[in-house]
Amino acid sequence: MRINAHSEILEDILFVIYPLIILFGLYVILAGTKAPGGGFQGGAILVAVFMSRYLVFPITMEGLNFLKKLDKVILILVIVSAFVYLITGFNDTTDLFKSIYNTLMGILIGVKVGSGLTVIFYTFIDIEGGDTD
Amino acid sequence: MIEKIFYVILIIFAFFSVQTPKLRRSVVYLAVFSAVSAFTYILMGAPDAALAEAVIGSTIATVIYLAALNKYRVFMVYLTDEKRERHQEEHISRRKESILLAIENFCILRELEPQIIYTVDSVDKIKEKPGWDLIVSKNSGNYVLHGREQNYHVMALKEEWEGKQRKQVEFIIEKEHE
Amino acid sequence: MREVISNIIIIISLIFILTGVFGLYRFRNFYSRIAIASYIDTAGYLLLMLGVIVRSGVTWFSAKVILITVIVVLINPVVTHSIARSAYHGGYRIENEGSHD
Amino acid sequence: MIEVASYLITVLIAITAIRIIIGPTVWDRLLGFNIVLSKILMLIVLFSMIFDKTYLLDIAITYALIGFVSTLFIARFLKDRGRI
Repeated sequence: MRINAHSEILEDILFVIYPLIILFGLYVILAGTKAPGGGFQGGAILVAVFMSRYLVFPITMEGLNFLKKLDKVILILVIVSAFVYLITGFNDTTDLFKSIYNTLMGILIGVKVGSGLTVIFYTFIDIEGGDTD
Repeated sequence: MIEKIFYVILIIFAFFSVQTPKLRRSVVYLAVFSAVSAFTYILMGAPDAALAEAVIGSTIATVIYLAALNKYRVFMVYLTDEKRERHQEEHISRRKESILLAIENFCILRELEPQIIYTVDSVDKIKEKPGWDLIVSKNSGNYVLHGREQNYHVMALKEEWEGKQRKQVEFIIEKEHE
Repeated sequence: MREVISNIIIIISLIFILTGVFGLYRFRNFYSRIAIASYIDTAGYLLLMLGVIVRSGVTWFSAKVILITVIVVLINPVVTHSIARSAYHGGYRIENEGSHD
Repeated sequence: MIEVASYLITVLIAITAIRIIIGPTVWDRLLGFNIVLSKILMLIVLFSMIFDKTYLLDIAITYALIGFVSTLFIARFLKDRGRI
């Protein structure tokens, strides 16, 4: 049914664009303390990589269950690390430690948002959206 | 001054995205709305919110709306006119064909998403294509509607219109040989 | 001196952009509309960025603007191609023989 | 000159919005959306020059890198008769 699913021009250009999107997403996550951005925005940019992958290969992704488990594990990690930061006396230490903690938190939130939105996207495409007839 | 122009554009797009009967138009309007609102966040001095709106609202939400529209079945209507060589643009925008308005009303009642395509190919050539639901061909004032028997929406349309005694409409239903 | 050159380049680019938007309403045919609008839009974009770079000089600002320009030059034609291809494969054939555009 | 350019581009966005609303087919609307996106990209660069804030260019890079995905998805949705 799907005649001419995509054009070759689109495929060639997207392979050039992929690394740029990944690099820019990592930049937004890591520079979140000084420039606009942070974990949430950077994770959402990384989802666009999977979306443009779907434009070229319209198939479901393998390892979706792994992403679901990763999502839950990192949610627990975020909560636990915040409690550890509050309960122990680390928040009285130097600014260097605080900036390291902020960067670590940004990376955790970025991975959590990226995996969660990817799972939502593929679930919508496969299960909810299928035209069965 | 610049902010006021953008506020007016935002209000207009919000109004039209709610008011339009076709959902695929509404998706495009909402994408424009998100893109413009992300710029107004910059003008208000909130670059963090602008970044989040540009990514989430303009890209991810649009794709998820489209995935939700997938559940809506699309009803393909081809309008062909063999006598006229080409379609004029004014002809499309003014919507002179009253039968198209009737078909759109029918589709909205039955929760279908009508997609109308103007073409100049002959009927047999359209039938070779894989996906069509209804072909309307105009023949000296009369309309001839081609449909398939296993498409129950077309059969419902036929039943509804034959009760009303529309004179200039004629149905040709193609039976499946299996 | 640099400001004068950049002002001239920006004025030329504004004329290009204005012509592109005017072409959206001038033509009565979708395929000529999409061709004219995207060509002139990309040309005006390049000239505007050139004017901004000349005004700013050799700074980090110029480097980032050059990066944005490279990305747009890569992506914009692909998007135009994709829209026109979608219209053609969707069965939208329309030509206007009446006017001499 | 840069202020004049930003005012003019703002007016042009409003004029393009009329084409999005009255456009006879849905592909015209998509073309208008693409043009509005590139105009907003120009405006962000100009405002970043006026206010002298370089970090606004990050948002411009986001528009340039991510904005095309939704246009491509809508185009494919219209071509494949309602499937993504």
